[in-house]
Amino acid sequence: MAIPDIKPPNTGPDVSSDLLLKFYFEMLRVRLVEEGIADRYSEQEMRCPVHLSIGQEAVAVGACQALQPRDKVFSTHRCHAHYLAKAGDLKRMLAEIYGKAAGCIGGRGGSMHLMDPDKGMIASIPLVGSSIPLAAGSALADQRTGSDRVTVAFFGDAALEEGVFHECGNFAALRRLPVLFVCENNLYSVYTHLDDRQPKRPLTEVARAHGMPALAGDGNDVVAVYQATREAVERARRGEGPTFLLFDTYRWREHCGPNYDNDIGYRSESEYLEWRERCPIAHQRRLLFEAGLLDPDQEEARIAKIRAEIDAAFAFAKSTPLADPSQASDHVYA
Amino acid sequence: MAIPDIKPPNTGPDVSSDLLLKFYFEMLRVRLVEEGIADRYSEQEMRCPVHLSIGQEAVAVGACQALQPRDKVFSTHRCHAHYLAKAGDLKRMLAEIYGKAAGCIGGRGGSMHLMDPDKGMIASIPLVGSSIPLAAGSALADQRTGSDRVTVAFFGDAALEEGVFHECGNFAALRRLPVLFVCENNLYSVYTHLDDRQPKRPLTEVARAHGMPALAGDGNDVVAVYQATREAVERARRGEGPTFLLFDTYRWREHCGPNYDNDIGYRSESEYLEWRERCPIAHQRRLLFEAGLLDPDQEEARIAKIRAEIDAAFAFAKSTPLADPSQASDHVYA
Amino acid sequence: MPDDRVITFGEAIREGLIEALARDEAVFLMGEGIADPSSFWGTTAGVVERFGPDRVMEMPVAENGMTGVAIGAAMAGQRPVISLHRVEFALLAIEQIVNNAAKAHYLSNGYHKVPLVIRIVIGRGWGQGPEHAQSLESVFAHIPGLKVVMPTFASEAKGMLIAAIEDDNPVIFIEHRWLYNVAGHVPEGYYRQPLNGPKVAVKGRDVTIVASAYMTLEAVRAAKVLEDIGCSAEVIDLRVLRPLNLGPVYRSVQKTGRLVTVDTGWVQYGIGAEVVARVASECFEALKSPPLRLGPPDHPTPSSRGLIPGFYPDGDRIVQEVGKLLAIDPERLKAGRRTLAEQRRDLPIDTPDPFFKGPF
Amino acid sequence: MPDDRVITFGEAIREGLIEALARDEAVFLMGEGIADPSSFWGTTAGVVERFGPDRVMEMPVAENGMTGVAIGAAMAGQRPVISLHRVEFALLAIEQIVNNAAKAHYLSNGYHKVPLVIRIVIGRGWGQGPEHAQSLESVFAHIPGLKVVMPTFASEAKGMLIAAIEDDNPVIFIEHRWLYNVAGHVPEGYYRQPLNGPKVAVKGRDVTIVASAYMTLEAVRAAKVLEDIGCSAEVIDLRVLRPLNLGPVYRSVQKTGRLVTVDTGWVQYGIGAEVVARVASECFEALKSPPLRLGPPDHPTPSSRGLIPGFYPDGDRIVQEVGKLLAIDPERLKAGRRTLAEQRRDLPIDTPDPFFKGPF
Ligand SMILES: Cc1ncc(C[n+]2csc(CCOP(=O)(O)OP(=O)(O)O)c2C)c(N)n1
Ligand SMILES: Cc1ncc(C[n+]2csc(CCOP(=O)(O)OP(=O)(O)O)c2C)c(N)n1
Ligand SMILES: [Mg+2]
Ligand SMILES: [Mg+2]
Repeated sequence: MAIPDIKPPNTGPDVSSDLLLKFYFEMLRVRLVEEGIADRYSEQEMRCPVHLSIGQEAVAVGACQALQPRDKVFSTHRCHAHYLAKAGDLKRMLAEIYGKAAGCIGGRGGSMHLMDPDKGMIASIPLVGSSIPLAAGSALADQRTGSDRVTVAFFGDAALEEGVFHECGNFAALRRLPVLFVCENNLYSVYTHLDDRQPKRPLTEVARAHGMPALAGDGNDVVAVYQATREAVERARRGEGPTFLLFDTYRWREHCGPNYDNDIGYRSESEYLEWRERCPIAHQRRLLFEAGLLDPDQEEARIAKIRAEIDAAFAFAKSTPLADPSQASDHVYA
Repeated sequence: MAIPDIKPPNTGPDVSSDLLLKFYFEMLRVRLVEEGIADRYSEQEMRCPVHLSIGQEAVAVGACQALQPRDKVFSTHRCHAHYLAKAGDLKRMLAEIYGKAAGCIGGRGGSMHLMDPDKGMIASIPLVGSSIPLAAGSALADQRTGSDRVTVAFFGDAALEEGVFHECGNFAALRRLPVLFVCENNLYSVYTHLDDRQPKRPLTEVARAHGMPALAGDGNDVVAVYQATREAVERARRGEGPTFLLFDTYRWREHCGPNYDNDIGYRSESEYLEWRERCPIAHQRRLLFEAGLLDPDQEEARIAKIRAEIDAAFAFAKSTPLADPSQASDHVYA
Repeated sequence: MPDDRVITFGEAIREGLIEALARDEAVFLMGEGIADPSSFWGTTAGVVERFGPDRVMEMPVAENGMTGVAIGAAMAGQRPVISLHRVEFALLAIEQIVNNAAKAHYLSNGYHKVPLVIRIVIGRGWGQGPEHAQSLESVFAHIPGLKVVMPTFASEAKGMLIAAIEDDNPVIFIEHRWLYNVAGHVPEGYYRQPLNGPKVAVKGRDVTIVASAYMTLEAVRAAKVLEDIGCSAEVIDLRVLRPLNLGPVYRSVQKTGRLVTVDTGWVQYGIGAEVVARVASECFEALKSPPLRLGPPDHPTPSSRGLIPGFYPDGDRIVQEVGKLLAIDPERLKAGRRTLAEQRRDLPIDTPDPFFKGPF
Repeated sequence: MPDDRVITFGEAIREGLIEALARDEAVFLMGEGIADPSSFWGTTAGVVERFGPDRVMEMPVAENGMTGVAIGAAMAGQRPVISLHRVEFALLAIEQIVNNAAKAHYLSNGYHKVPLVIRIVIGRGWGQGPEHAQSLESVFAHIPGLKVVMPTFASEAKGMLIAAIEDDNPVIFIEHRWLYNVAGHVPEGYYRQPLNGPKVAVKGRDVTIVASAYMTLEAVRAAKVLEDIGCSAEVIDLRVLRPLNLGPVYRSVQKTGRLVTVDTGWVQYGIGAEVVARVASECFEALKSPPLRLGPPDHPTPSSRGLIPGFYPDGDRIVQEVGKLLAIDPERLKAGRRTLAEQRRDLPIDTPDPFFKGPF
């Protein structure tokens, strides 16, 4: 029985300084987009539920940077960061959230259904666990056609409780599918702590049930995420099958919506503050400064560029027309 | 993290000779009942699918002997052995299979739905995995009411592939429910071998995913089954939660129906013969003779009694009237 | 018992749960988000504090398993109430509901009982989109062995919930999210509202409108406007989709000769189909014009408020259609529609209409 | 193309699968028991031998996951055909079917396609019992975005299966188990039978009988007997439950003025409800008598052959009901029923009637 054991991702020096910089600015961009959403949400023009990834950016960015553009991603209700990290179009994302015709899917889905399939962001499905078999099916299609693409299923800690995750783990391991099961463990499902939903055991143990290797890493360390994912991607491309990846991280704001909610009683301010200390973006920034890879002027210029892009995208999303009712009945059947 | 490891059941001398004899005759009774069904099936009076447990009797008998009458059992499409081992009424069982009004459920379910709730044989459900949550729910009810009863979910190897098994494993471990997950691994789901359905890894690894202890034992050794189950029952009664029990065994006849089918190509005659060598009943008989616990006359007398009981039950089942259409619409609502 | 107390539908549900928990130790709640600060849209607020986590059990995210566990507990004599935030999540549990919950009593020749309530929320609005805004009640209503209840008014929500919990059968209890803040007179204390079928919400002579849940409110609103312009519509709140007792509907159609149904879910193979089919058989002679079915068009629910106009039937649409059916003078009809338009003014299309705050 | 070749419905399905596999590399089969000696009741016999295990993929017992995998593969350009032995197993996958398969095209604003066929078997007999003999087609027929097909005759089974595989939408392909051994003239080779709605199976003037699958055969049998006793029944085979095109039914009812529906599944909220509701609206003036719906009674399917008599509608029941509807002279009716009784004689009630072997 040769199930590779869980091991710390090899945090070697093999990440170029360009990439280290890229990690930082990609995460920062995701953060700034989501803060932009949070700041404007009370205007009540984004009229759909929003689930922000603020605090969790390292997982989306680290994992997607380990992918090629042709690789594919499936996400959940909390999909903004994955969409952006997979090079999804920002203007079309915000337009979608504003319900506009220019949205990435014409306003049909809103924030919980972001997709940009041409970029490999295939679909986001808001039912917990429901996109996991789609990802396995995507990997099966690639395996059948001899493509070397890899598919990633992002999901939260609660998805481990849904049977469909296990059905797919079993199948993917059996068929050695080129799929990565990336669990973004932020400790909560809505307002319920992991300890109230799952027995105490390392979450990576679920991989054993399906004879699949597991890798775990600090989900607030983008380099660690990148390296673990890259290893899993290489395995998959070599035809060695799926890997379960576990990244612990933390959602800073409320489950759904733009606000902070540490006061409502399901978690403590101190827990939040501890995790906030471990901000993945601040961490990466420190690392860059310490390594002398970033100077303040350069940083400021890049940030200004990002802000300008984001402001332009919001301006676009606000001004472009709403989706039109005459289109509502299109595309029921192909 | 304190997940007890898989260990061989403690095959000590703590099984009384009375019990060893009981094991033998109970298994033999199950075998003779099912052979009686097989012999008569071609008469086409038992007009429902039948899934025989011939070859697998040690699991039902060993496990149920470790239970008290007040404990509860849930089974599957392959439920005859569990029904009998849990003291289900033989006459009402056969009448049910014959579609008679005197059947244990008045002919409503046939062979795949045997139940005798007053004996603790609560329900048999022919959808793979579908009775497992019912068993967990039964255990939850007992936990809530402070009862010390234990519930057993019997299921086949294929049930591990169904998500619902994992959902229940997680929940039972989380809540420390007094439930036993007993997997009767006969290597096949219909005509598909385990290796074509699950990745290679010890099946007991599924327990780890849910932080639950596992015990594995020779499913053709009734004493081993009994001892492993007893250990799990004791844990459950002490409030220590669920156990996953794995018993490897083998179905001798076709998946559904009375015949042998080693000729149709899904498994080899030699595989069958190897397992047949390991007949749980012959094994137990040998053990009894070697230990001087059984003499041939005594055996013959007991067998004659069992045969007489079975013949009488068939006679009853055949002669008692069919269920009547006028009753068909009763009990849709309570 | 002062019945002039006004509380919302959501509060009424909460009271029903509390009354049932207090009355019977066997009653307990299971679900995701019922013992947390969201407290299932407020319907379980404070309940875990009062009854403890063993009576208000927060569950893992595993709808199929959870439902099966509840069925097993119910078969063992408990009276669980499960709550599911959206009907889409209930789809994961439908094998358990259809095969085990609905059939245990029948299959066991009357031995097993499944005193289980499954609260399922349907609804709409605020850009929920295609997978969070379906109304799939007809799927459950098709299955013998289930009871399917869909209350509209606060006092009935409480009484029918208590009756559902007392019932020895599995009851699918459907709550429309846009009703939660609608208020009504609700008696205090423990009381049952029998699960015995439709009720006339507005008396009338010219046309029978059969609706459920939030659509009943739209129909009531339409009936008021129609009244003003000289048309008397009878509105019947369906309330119990299974077992289906259409006696009051037949009596109404015998009188009015005209039938309009308004579904919250899709029209094709929907609730209105059954109502129309039965009325067509039972009131064949009485019908003066073809029965008419209203409901959302036959496509998924888009998220954007830009795509939603025209999707859901509303008072205005009902008034228009009844106008056509009864050949109401177009000028009078316009007046009625103007009243409705004034009530709505610049209200957003994707939040509950404050007109419906009640009390009803 | 010799179309006088007679093969069974099951063989026709098998031919359709083989033709599709041979035509398009993207087509592959997934399921439990499709690459084993049982070969899905023979419908995949020899197929794995010819196309190999990568085109005929035996799957773990995990209907929900398997269906989602097929949807994902279809979105990626493959054309999977999944097979489910009983509609009860499909219930486990209904979240994937309703939320993902049915909505991916709509939700993606036309980008994603889901060229997926889900073969679902319904049926009855030999004591299958309550959880192995349901006919839940109306559940799927309710969902926009799905196509739902239910063939009766062998040649159509093959052609519609090929059309379903070519279709870029998810198609629920419902096969009634008692049809597998019914034979008919089936062309060789690759051909499509468009998924375009009902077809007149028997022409007639006095009453319109709308049925599907095995019930169509019972209706055809009834029509023959009715013919003998001087009543001309038109039998319409519904074939496509969604998208629903009732044009031929309307035309028929315009002519006959009378409608009887015969469902394989429960009547309440069933297929016939939609047919009757539409006809009541579209052919209001033409209807001469109340439409009538037949189907199994409103309770689970018991296993025992002792409990089954009267459960399923059959030719005799249809003849009786049409007799009442048309006030046929009781003596003539008796003669017709006698013919049917002679055909049946001592046949068991729980196996397919050999009368229906065909060719049709
Ligand atoms: C099948 C299903 N059940 C319940 C829900 C309600 N729900 C929405 S988000 C969520 C929390 C999921 O937690 P997790 O998977 O850890 O993701 P996170 O929100 O923490 O990113 C739940 C339970 C759902 N969307 N789908
Ligand atoms: C949900 C579901 N899927 C498929 C089936 C069809 N089926 C009936 S028995 C069986 C084999 C189950 O194998 P296992 O669980 O190992 O039990 P065994 O028959 O070997 O005792 C299958 C797949 C079913 N009954 N239920
Ligand atoms: Mg989480
Ligand atoms: Mg097996």
